[in-house]
Amino acid sequence: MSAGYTERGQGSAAADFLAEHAQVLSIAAFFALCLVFFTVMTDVFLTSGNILNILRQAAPILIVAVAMTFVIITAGIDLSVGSQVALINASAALTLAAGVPWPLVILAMLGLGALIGLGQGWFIAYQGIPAFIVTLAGLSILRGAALYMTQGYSIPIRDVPGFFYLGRGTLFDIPVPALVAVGIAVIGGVVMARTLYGRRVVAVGSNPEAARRVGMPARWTIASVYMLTGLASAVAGLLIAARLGSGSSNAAVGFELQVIAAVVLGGTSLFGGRGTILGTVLGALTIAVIGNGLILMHISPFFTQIVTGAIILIAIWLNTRIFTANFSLRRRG
Amino acid sequence: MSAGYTERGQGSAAADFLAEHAQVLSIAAFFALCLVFFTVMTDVFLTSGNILNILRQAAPILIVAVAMTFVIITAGIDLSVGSQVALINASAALTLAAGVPWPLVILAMLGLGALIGLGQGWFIAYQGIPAFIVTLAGLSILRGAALYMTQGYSIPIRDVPGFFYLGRGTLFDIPVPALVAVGIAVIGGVVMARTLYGRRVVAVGSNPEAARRVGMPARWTIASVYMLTGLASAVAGLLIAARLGSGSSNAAVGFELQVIAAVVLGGTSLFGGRGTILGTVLGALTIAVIGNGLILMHISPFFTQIVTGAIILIAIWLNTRIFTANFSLRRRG
Amino acid sequence: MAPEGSVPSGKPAAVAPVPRISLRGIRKTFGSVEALRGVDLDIAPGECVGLIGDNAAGKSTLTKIISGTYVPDAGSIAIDGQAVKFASPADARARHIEMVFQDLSLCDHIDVMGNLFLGREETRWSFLNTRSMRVHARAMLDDLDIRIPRLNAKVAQLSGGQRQAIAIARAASFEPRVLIMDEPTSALAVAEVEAVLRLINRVKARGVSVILITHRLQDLFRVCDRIAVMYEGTKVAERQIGETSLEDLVKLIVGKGEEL
Amino acid sequence: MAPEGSVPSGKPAAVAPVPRISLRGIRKTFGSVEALRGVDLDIAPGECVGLIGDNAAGKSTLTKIISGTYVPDAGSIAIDGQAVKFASPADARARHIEMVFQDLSLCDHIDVMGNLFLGREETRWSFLNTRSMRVHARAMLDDLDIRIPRLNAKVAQLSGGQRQAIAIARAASFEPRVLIMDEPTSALAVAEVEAVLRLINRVKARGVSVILITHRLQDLFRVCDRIAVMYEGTKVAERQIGETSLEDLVKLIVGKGEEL
Amino acid sequence: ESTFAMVQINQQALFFNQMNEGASAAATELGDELVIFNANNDPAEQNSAIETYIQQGVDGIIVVAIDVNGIMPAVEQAVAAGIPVVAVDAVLPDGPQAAQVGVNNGEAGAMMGEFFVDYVASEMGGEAKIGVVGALNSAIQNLRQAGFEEVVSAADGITMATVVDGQNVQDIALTAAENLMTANPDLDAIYATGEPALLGAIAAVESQGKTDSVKVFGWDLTASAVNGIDAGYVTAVIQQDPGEMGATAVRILNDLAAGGSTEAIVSVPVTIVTSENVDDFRSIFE
Ligand SMILES: Nc1ncnc2c1ncn2[C@@H]1O[C@H](COP(=O)(O)OP(=O)(O)OP(=O)(O)O)[C@@H](O)[C@H]1O
Ligand SMILES: Nc1ncnc2c1ncn2[C@@H]1O[C@H](COP(=O)(O)OP(=O)(O)OP(=O)(O)O)[C@@H](O)[C@H]1O
Ligand SMILES: [Mg+2]
Ligand SMILES: [Mg+2]
Repeated sequence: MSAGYTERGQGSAAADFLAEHAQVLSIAAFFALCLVFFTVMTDVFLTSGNILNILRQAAPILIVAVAMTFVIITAGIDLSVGSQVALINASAALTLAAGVPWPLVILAMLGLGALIGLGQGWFIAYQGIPAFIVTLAGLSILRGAALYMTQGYSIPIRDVPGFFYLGRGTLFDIPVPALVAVGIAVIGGVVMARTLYGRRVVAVGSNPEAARRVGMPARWTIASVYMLTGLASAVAGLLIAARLGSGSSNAAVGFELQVIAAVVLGGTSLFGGRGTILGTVLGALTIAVIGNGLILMHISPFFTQIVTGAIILIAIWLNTRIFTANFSLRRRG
Repeated sequence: MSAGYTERGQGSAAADFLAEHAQVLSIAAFFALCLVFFTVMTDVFLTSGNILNILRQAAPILIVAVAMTFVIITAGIDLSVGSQVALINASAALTLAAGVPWPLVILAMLGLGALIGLGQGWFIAYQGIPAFIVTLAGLSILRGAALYMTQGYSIPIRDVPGFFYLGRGTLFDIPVPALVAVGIAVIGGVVMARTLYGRRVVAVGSNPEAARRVGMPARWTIASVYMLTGLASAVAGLLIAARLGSGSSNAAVGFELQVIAAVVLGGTSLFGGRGTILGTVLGALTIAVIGNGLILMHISPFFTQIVTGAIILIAIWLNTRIFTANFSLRRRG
Repeated sequence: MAPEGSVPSGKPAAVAPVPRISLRGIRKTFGSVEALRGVDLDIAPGECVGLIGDNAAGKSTLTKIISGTYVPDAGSIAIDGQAVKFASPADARARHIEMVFQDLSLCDHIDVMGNLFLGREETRWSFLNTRSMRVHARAMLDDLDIRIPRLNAKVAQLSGGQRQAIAIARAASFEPRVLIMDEPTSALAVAEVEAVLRLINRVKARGVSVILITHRLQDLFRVCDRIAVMYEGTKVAERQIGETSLEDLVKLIVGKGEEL
Repeated sequence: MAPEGSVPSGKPAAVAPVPRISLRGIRKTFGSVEALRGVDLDIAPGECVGLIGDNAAGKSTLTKIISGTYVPDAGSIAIDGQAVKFASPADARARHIEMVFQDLSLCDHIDVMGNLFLGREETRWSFLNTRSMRVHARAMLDDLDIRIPRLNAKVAQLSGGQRQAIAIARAASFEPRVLIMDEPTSALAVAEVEAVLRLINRVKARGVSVILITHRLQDLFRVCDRIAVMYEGTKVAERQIGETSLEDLVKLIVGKGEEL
Repeated sequence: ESTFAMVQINQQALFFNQMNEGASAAATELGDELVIFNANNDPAEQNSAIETYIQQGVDGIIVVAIDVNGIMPAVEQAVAAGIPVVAVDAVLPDGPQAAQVGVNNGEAGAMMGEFFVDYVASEMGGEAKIGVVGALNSAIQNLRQAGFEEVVSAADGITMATVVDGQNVQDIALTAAENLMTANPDLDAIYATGEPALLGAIAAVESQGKTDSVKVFGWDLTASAVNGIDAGYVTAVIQQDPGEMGATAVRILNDLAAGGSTEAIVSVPVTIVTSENVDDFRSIFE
């Protein structure tokens, strides 16, 4: 009736792999599905011109989403990124219009972005105020500041080819924004998965008290991720300014929800501790591809919102069914 | 050197009270501060007319925020409430314009709201898809549906005095929307604190696996809270339609963030398990009072956003300093 | 317990003819880990079975299957001779199977009283009947000799032993027919351990079947009728309590004992 | 240990002249609960002090204060005779005080290896040096006789004993000068408990001061030099291991022993 | 000496800000105080603000409505409280408001449609494919779109490509316009129904390198639209005079406060700005 003393077998490593990477696999599968679908349904979709277009368009969201992944893995959130983009966008246009050389403007804007992020991070990490509240206040304050600075005007940027190159130029036929985005995503992925800093971010998100107890600089880690979103928002704001050739407080309205959607779609948990940059990249690209594909398919604009929402929901649903057949009630935010 | 076998003293019950209710006390103190400030700064603020106005204006947010408190306590989120309000708002106007009697319209809209909420709840609870994704898709789909139904125009509601009474009438000199909101808040508070259902909501939010293990209907509880936000959004949509006398897909833009802000400001944790309806009510009223007070103070519109954000941030900051002097790194979402 | 079975088995003492719970061929795999590789187990009414084994042997997984927390990949469960399938813990609870989980499964944001009655709230027209629960809660805790001054303290603030006592009180208080305890005394001090052992003997006398997982082997001899030993996801031995000793059990656990 | 102090005290055996750690009048209040009501304690280098007491006596709170997790409301801490103030666990860690927490404090989303090195990651130009950590991780676990097949499994999926072993291995491996263990063996099986006791004796021999909290009183006699008994937030007794017995300790815990 | 309140839609478009400026300047000139409320696109906020101003007893209210029907209860309430209301831009349904100031968006859209049809006939060989960058959440812009489409779709030789939704946010409009051009490689022209849409469309034409092949038509000048006109790929832009609208509304309220009267409809004309008359407007954007 009872077995002897035998050791367990090795078990299938594939099962472990599947279980551990279910989220990324699922969004990757869905992304592939979208690609196939739009390729079949439209002739333009799979032209290099269109693909490069999508990459350029997705760049700002992608860049901020990479930083947002760090924030969300610490179980935080940054609702202010759209407003930060608008503020940087407006400030860049104003300083350029004032004749400041563009490399200096870029440096100044990156510094400003980091500073704003760090300020919010200070309230969150060192003062213990919920990230949601701090960044919601930031959303309001920063957009207001952009509005005040521009007085509602859209500020033209004229004759700064070096700066425009950032948003419109190409290198080896690839749009510069896309290159910037890919670079940032790669760095983000490596930092998250392979460095001490990435480990700290995950630890703080997984069990903040444990991270503190083992002597990690938990507060500084939390504050720093908001600096990252600040920096990323600055980059995105500069790219958008260079692309539009103007700066305005109206830029990037609703951007925060798009960015967070990309991150969550990529399998990062809003409860912290779990997430990958690869997933985020796929999430951001998926959203961009759907937006592009629906226009290529000449869907009536009255339907685009409905269809976009429905596609995302159905896709995630199918993926959940396939990849996590018997899910438990654990939180999966 | 060592003491004898003595029992611990009773300890101060006040300390426990303070620690347990720090969040509500803190927002209550801040709310009081706002009242005093605006009363001193403007002569109109403390007139009964203005107070009743604030109550009427705050009613939709308050109603949805009460339901949202349930959702957030289960560690969920409902981003689709604004779109639900818009959809109900538009549907109500269209059906009323088509001549359907208003009591029937109200019933139908409440049913529609509950159904939409339950649909989203099904995906979240029974299919295990993150609430953020489901309701983000809902946000897009439902607003799109409203847009499609109205084709972007606003639909007037004419000559339905019974219906208008809902949004504009008064009972014992108190605006009907305010009465409805107070009623819903009281019911919500009692249900949360005193009933089996409320206990289940807290348990599911605090430790979903434990709730499941003790045999609670965890999934149904999760699904049901989204039905509550659906119902509450329907009520809010009807009140807005009755107040404005029209329905439009533009109704309640950005509503979800306002509602969630009210809930979080009231001390409910985005990580679930902790929150009170009283806090939510105070949070919603605080936001409404700040909005009203700033208008009365004739703040330049270029500054309102900045000032609103700054007030909220500084207030929460001061409260954190006063009420939770030595906070730990525990999550406080 | 003397043998009362109809068919005399080869074993020195047989279990009652219709076991309260009977497991056959239970298997469970998590990813690449075969947590259980086919386990059979019978427990008679009023019997206490000690379940022991090395760490990660699969003890918790087995008992979680009995309590409906996990659904087995293969194998069958019968209760009082009747085959059952548990899709959720609620199903097992409906058959009066209660369990103290190793991780306690308390809700940190709910107070002591709420946790004691979690899933078994007393209500009047679906309102929580706080007054009557408070009276009963005191009685439940006093049974376990544990000092918890404030019934409305949140359990997150309690000490490890206090938390464990709450989980035990919860499982034992609602007339279980099967009581599963997964290392219930690991965080308890001496007097509290004694109280738990007394409690087990008390419920046994009422006919409750008890499964006790513990690494404190000496406790087994105070309450158990039979010991089942697990090793790497299988049951490797079963002993009547009278015919074994502490040293014997230690050998069985580490895999140096003779096989059944 | 023979007395070597300068001033002969009234006690049978005195501690070393400069204790590794010396606590005086430690108090800590949480809301209405006075968790600690003035506790004094000295620990010599290479000494193992057993800290016992009823549930909720304040053992965990006291050790958390030593490890910098809580800041005491009153009282002083001296290390090697030098007064210190710990504002955070990082401060205590900088002085090589390591602790195994009762709740383990693992990060569920990080794998076994990551948890073993949490806060002590090996890096090369701030990149994680996974290869070298893997080698060391195996060695750390083998010390504890625990079977953990996959070093890259997430700790959330491990059994209770496996998790505890990881927490122990983590605290013991980074050359502590003071090692605090809060019920480290509660979830461990027999062989693993032996391994932990061996480990304690090993680090003691290297001069590490150990504080061991446990409810398994028999283990104390295997590793401890001295026992401190806590009751309701105070230290009520201290005994050299040679002059006490299990029965004596039980009486001291429940408050029926003679006072020191 | 009177206090007037202006309830604005948002401040993210230059159009509204110029209206605010015009109104403020007129108020200063007349010695009145003007307070402005920004509803940030939320119709219910507009009603709340009007109700609050009624409590405060201002002497007149200017509304730029988001929801033209939904604003009416608040307008009625204000008039019942003895406060005159002037509507600007968005056309309110019949009601007690004292005056309607502004542009008839539907008609102006149709005017642009006729201009476009003529332009196609004269400059594009009678055949053209045109796409629209709209803002479906703006009723005003929907009217501009409808007026334009009505004229254009009736004309021969003109194909309507897709309508894309820029949601009144310029970077979203930019992405939408780029995709519009990708989807229709043979596109000849774009009609943008508002300022963010036009900004997005211009940037898209530039970024896609289609400044030679795609002509842009739209609403509301900005600096980049002026550039585009100079460069030739922006053909025509309807320029309203928002400052004048705001100022007119204030003047009407001032008259009413002094016991005067007003006409029910005060229209402020629009201009179609092309390379010929762009110099008249250049100064605004320097
Ligand atoms: N963070 C906290 N907040 C509030 N009360 C606390 C907190 N930590 C401990 N306490 C209280 O302090 C007292 C002592 O707790 P402690 O955890 O130190 O006990 P212990 O001796 O370790 O008990 P056990 O043997 O059960 O682990 C308990 O009454 C507990 O409720
Ligand atoms: N949810 C899960 N996911 C993945 N693996 C699991 C899960 N639960 C248990 N396991 C694995 O199954 C094996 C048996 O675990 P189980 O908890 O049943 O051991 P146990 O006998 O209770 O050990 P302990 O005495 O340490 O509590 C372990 O290897 C563990 O890693
Ligand atoms: Mg176990
Ligand atoms: Mg303890």
